[in-house]
Amino acid sequence: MVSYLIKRIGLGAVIVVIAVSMLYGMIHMVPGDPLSVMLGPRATPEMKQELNIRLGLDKPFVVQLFRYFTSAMKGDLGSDVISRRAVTTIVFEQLPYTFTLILTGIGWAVLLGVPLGCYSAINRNSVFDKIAGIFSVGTIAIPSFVVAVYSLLIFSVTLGWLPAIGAGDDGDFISQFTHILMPALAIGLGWVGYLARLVRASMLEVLGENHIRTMRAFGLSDRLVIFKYALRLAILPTIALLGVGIGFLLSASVFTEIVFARPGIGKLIFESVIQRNYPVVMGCVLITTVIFVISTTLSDILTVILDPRIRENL
Amino acid sequence: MSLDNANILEIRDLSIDYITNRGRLKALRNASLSVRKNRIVGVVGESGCGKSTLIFAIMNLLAENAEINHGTIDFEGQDLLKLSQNEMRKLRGGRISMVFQDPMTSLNPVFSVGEQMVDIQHREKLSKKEKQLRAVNMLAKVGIPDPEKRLKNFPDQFSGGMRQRISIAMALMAEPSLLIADEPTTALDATLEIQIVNRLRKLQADFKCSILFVSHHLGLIADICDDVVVMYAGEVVEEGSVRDIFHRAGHPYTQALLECDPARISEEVTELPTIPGEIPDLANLPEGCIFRNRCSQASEICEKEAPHRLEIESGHFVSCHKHNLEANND
Amino acid sequence: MSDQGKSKNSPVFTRRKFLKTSSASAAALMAFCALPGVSWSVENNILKVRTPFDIATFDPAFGSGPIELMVGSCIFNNLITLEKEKSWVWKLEAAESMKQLDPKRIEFRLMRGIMFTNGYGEMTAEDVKYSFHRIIDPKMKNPYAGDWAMLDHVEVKSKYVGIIHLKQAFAPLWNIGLPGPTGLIYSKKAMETVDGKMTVDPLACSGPYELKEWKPKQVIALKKNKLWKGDKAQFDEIQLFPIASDSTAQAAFESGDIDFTVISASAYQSYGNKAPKNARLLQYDSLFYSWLGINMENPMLTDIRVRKAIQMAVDVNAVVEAAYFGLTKPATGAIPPGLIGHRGKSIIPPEGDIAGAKALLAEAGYPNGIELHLACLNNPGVVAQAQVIQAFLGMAGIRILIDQLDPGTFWVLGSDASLGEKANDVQLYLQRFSTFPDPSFAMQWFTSDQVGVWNWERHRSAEFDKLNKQASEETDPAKRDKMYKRMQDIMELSGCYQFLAYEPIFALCRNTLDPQMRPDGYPAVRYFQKT
Amino acid sequence: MATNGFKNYSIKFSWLSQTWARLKNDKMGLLGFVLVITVVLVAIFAHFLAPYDPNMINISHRLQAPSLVHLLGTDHLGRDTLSRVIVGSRIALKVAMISISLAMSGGLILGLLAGYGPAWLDRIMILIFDTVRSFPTVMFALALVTMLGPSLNTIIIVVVITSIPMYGRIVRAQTLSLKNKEFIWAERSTGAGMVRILAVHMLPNVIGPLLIIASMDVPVVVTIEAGLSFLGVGVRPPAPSWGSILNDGYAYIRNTTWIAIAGGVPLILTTVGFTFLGESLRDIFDPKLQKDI
Repeated sequence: MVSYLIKRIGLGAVIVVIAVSMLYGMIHMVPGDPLSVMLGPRATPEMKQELNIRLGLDKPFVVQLFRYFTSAMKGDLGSDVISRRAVTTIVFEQLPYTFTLILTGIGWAVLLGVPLGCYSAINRNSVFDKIAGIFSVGTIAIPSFVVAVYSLLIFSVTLGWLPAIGAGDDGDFISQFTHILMPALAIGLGWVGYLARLVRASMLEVLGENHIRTMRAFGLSDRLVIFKYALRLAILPTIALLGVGIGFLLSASVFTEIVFARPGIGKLIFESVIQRNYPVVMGCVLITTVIFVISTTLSDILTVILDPRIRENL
Repeated sequence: MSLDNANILEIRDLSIDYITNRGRLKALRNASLSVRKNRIVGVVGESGCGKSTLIFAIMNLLAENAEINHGTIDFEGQDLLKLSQNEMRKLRGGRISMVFQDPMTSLNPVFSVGEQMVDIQHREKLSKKEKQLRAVNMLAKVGIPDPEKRLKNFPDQFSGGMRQRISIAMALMAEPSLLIADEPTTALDATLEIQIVNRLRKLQADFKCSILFVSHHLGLIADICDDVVVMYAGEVVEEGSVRDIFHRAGHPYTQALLECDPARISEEVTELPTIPGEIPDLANLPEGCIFRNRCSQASEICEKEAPHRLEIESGHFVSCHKHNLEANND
Repeated sequence: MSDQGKSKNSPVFTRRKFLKTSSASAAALMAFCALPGVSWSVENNILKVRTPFDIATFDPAFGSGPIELMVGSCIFNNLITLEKEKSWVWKLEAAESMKQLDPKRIEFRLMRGIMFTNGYGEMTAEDVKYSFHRIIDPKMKNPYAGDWAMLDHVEVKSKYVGIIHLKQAFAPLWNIGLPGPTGLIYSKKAMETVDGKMTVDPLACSGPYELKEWKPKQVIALKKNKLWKGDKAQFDEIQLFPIASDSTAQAAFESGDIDFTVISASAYQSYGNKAPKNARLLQYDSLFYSWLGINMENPMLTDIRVRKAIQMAVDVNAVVEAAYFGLTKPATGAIPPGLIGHRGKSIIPPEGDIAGAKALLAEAGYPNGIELHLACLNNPGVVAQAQVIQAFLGMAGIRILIDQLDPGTFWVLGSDASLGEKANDVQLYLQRFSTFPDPSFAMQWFTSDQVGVWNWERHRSAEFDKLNKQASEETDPAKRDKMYKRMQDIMELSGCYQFLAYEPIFALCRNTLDPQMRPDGYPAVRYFQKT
Repeated sequence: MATNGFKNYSIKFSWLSQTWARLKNDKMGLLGFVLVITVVLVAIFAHFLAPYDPNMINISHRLQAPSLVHLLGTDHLGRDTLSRVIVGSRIALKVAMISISLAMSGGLILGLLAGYGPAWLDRIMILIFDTVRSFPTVMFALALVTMLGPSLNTIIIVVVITSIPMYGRIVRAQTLSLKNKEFIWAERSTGAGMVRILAVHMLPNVIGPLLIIASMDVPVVVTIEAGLSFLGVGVRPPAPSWGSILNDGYAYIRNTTWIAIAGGVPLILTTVGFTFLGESLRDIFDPKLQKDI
């Protein structure tokens, strides 16, 4: 088991290095520089040249990369081009908001999606299955920014139940909770349907297998047969996808964060890419890639732990 | 419908159809058989003859598109078909339990053997510890070495033979009065088959339960069973003690089957004998006797009328016009 | 034959049971949601204003300008500031008096008792000297150095009095330098502790407010500065919320999260003229001006007739109607109304002349039209204008491919420094600049030395350059006016510019507020009043 | 002697009519089939069906609610929303069909190789999958759009490259779990080459779940396109892609909600169609799920 872990972490490290190097190369291909975007007409060519030197962009590509990683090892990810704030503080300031948003979003999607999938599978082709089917597939199709803007209009503008913008005051759980409800709905809605369909598909497959029939032949209650013996097997492919989902949502949260004016890493990536704020972009991608690797590794490890067929012969 | 106190199970005129998009398949027609206490009854027939449908009907584990037209299944004084889901569930794994054919897929791969064996004892009012102890004893009885340690292992860590022994242990743990074995050894190699069969016979003797042993392996039936039921294309064509069937087979199909059994062929042959023709389409059945098109002794009456069940000697029933004629002539 | 019926062996959860459980949980959710109507308005004296993006630094001289200046003018002071009347006259802020001794010398006298927070003492002429010299100090490499290019030195006469010496007369100083982002006065002592590089900690505030807290991307909170002696701060606290999306800002206003926000033209129009309850819809003129740039050095556009055809084909009325719902008139030049040099009328009529354009194109050797690329920023308003232009040019046979670009790519489109000779690939583009209330600021980007920097039209005109230099030194407004008008004629006649619109600013505002805007179209939050 | 009961009853149904027979009695599959066919037909005959030219600007008639003249109202430039949605279906289908088939086949090949190939190959594949997926789509889209121009092909490339890892990972997981199943060992014991095993044996088992994922990917693909338009790097205006309509709908939501609805509803219908058709086709072709005797 431990060797498996080490291999995965090693693989993760390589992934991070490659992703960041790819990004470094890509940044140079994309035209534009932070000064032109921030200062517009005020940015003179001399200043751009001075900035390039300051950021070391004039050095050969490999040297830049090597220097970036050595300083990254020491925890120094450079500083924001304009505000000169350390990238690590900028990124870790915004990260918790996106993290709580994603976990709440995926959280309620799992709580609703998985049982929905199970009931649909159990009552296959029943009216419930058909309605749940159309609902879940329909919600997959709606882009998160459309859900976000409509919930904004309904819940905060017309009904006035929920605050419209921001992430709430620190330390005040109620305020943070009311501020995360709609964004979590927007980000999670698509996932409810997605998880429901996946769980239904794999549940149907598992329910058809012989060992389920064996358990029924021993008179076990339906609840035990379905929610213990069938679900434990059927949930495995979903867990693998959840790991990926968290990684995907890191950048997909940009839409929700823009519409609800929430702080977050998704919007930070988008804005720093637009402003060509290279150090911040690099910092964001480095850290989101690390998180992505951690979440996929965790979900793989979880699948291995939960699936003795693989765990035992590791 | 009084139950002869000697019989633990009596099936009378059981007919079951499967609704498929090719029409209604009459998988089982007026099947009748009985299982006496403390005896092993073999059910033999080619694949597709309806033996699985029969046993799954007893356990009420039929596929969704199955429809029971008529018939009764009397088990210890109750007609199983009249029971509600819950009442039937109480019996399953308690009074009747089952061993399945393919050991590789009949146990849940992601739960340890111990956990599954504890869960199936959901009727016992015992603590988890005691249930584990019973499981360990049972595993020892079926010949699993070092059962305490193996309890924590998972199905994939056992060989096919071992898994079948575990299934048998699970089935017998609740000391059922009827054990249904659906071709338990078909998936195993010959040497293992013998060990499992002997183990099963010894356990039957210990537990005094009756066994309904389904197989298409005549030699095995001859070794282990007390009585035999022969099925063909959804009908019970002959029923009787092992000696009746293997020495005085009354039905042409049984005779043909016995001739094809390689174990019983004495002189050398280059080609193994087979029964000519094919099983008729269960979706549109021919009139008269079902075996007519492949029966060497068929006559006009066979084409017009289906034979009905006749007791040619005590406990030996045959469904064939040949006997009806003789009965009329005597 | 008793029919046993379908022996359904798969366990069916009765729908009744499922509906019972799900309806129970739904009811619980609804109950939870019905919190008391959550909406804040301008109560407990907090002013909440939206800004389109977050600040990057508290030093406007090194920031992106508008947002930093909005915050800077609250926590620091300029000598003078600009007030919207006919054409942006200046008024005193930190200065008690300002005198133009002669074209090259301006004497200022500070108000007494302006204190810097955190114990950095009273503001003196020495601080003013340090703050202005800092801008032109080569070591600081300040992007806004141009605003003070004419500064020679600041002479400190006494504790509160000093004289600004200029290399030569420079009228725009009163409209650009002194009231602008580079005219803020910092505490010399404080700035020297960070050798002039102040970013996220303002160190010493002197304005009516001081920094309470900055939560990046969330809020910039300013609180009343007790040490401030000048005109009383209207609010206990000012909170600035960076909200990128207009729809969100509108929703935030309507749900009570903010009290003032600039909104888009389409949002303004969506209200008809019925403002939401206890709020007002406002429209301001700003100093934004937009135009269609045509790169004359691009191989396809070297022929003046082709460029003229493009100018003539654009129906500016339709473009303005599309973008601003008829709430403003077409532009007649690069200098907005109310400023010296504003042209009353453009040479080519705004409604355009499709037939004339087609004829010119045929004459130039393109009887069946040509295909050109039109580059523009990717925000909805600009893309809408681009598509209207595309439609009209299409009618004249000029097939347009629209390249909507993100800001990063767009802002270096014609920059030789960034793209080398690829910078000449740009053909048509939609550009929008803002200016200070002095035409020299607007005109500087169209001179020959700006070619390949910000003059993406690559239009060189010796007469234009000469006029531009003279006009900024000329002090007589009438003469300046004539020169700037002539300069805009040169631009239009070159075929490189088709002026589109002077962009109005729309806003949503609580009834309890009397807002004040700055020339660059951003709210002067310091001077907001309560009605 | 042959009477009716004994003729050889091998089913003469051709493969297609048998599938149609099955599909008919699966109501959801039928619903999916009808929806998909409608979308495909609308896309093919878009230019005949569209009442107006989708890009014809008419400023004076803009932001109108649905009326008899404009069934779905008009957008912020006065263009007929219904025509834009109809012509938009061409773009949506083109993006969906091409990018999904490319992504699926790419994912299939890489996934099979990763699952079945040697350990080092598997690790490289995982490397590629995770690296691409961990990349912020925004940055990737921006780089490609700036290099290759904002055309539909660029969008397709962005979608394909960001979707391949998902398919690859699913196929890999499926292959890994099937790898040590007996029927594969049996095939290997007969000395069958890797290609034969993958193509003949692994593929049918893998194609089932893939069909479902692919059909559920249709909305994801169009949403990515919508997302790119929302971030301003979408298709070249004035192309009436559903993504850009949704984006306009969002920008002008306060003026009229009809544009957003007109952009969203066809997307939902197409998704429901593809998903249910995909699922019922999977049930028909997947041997394991057939419920015969």
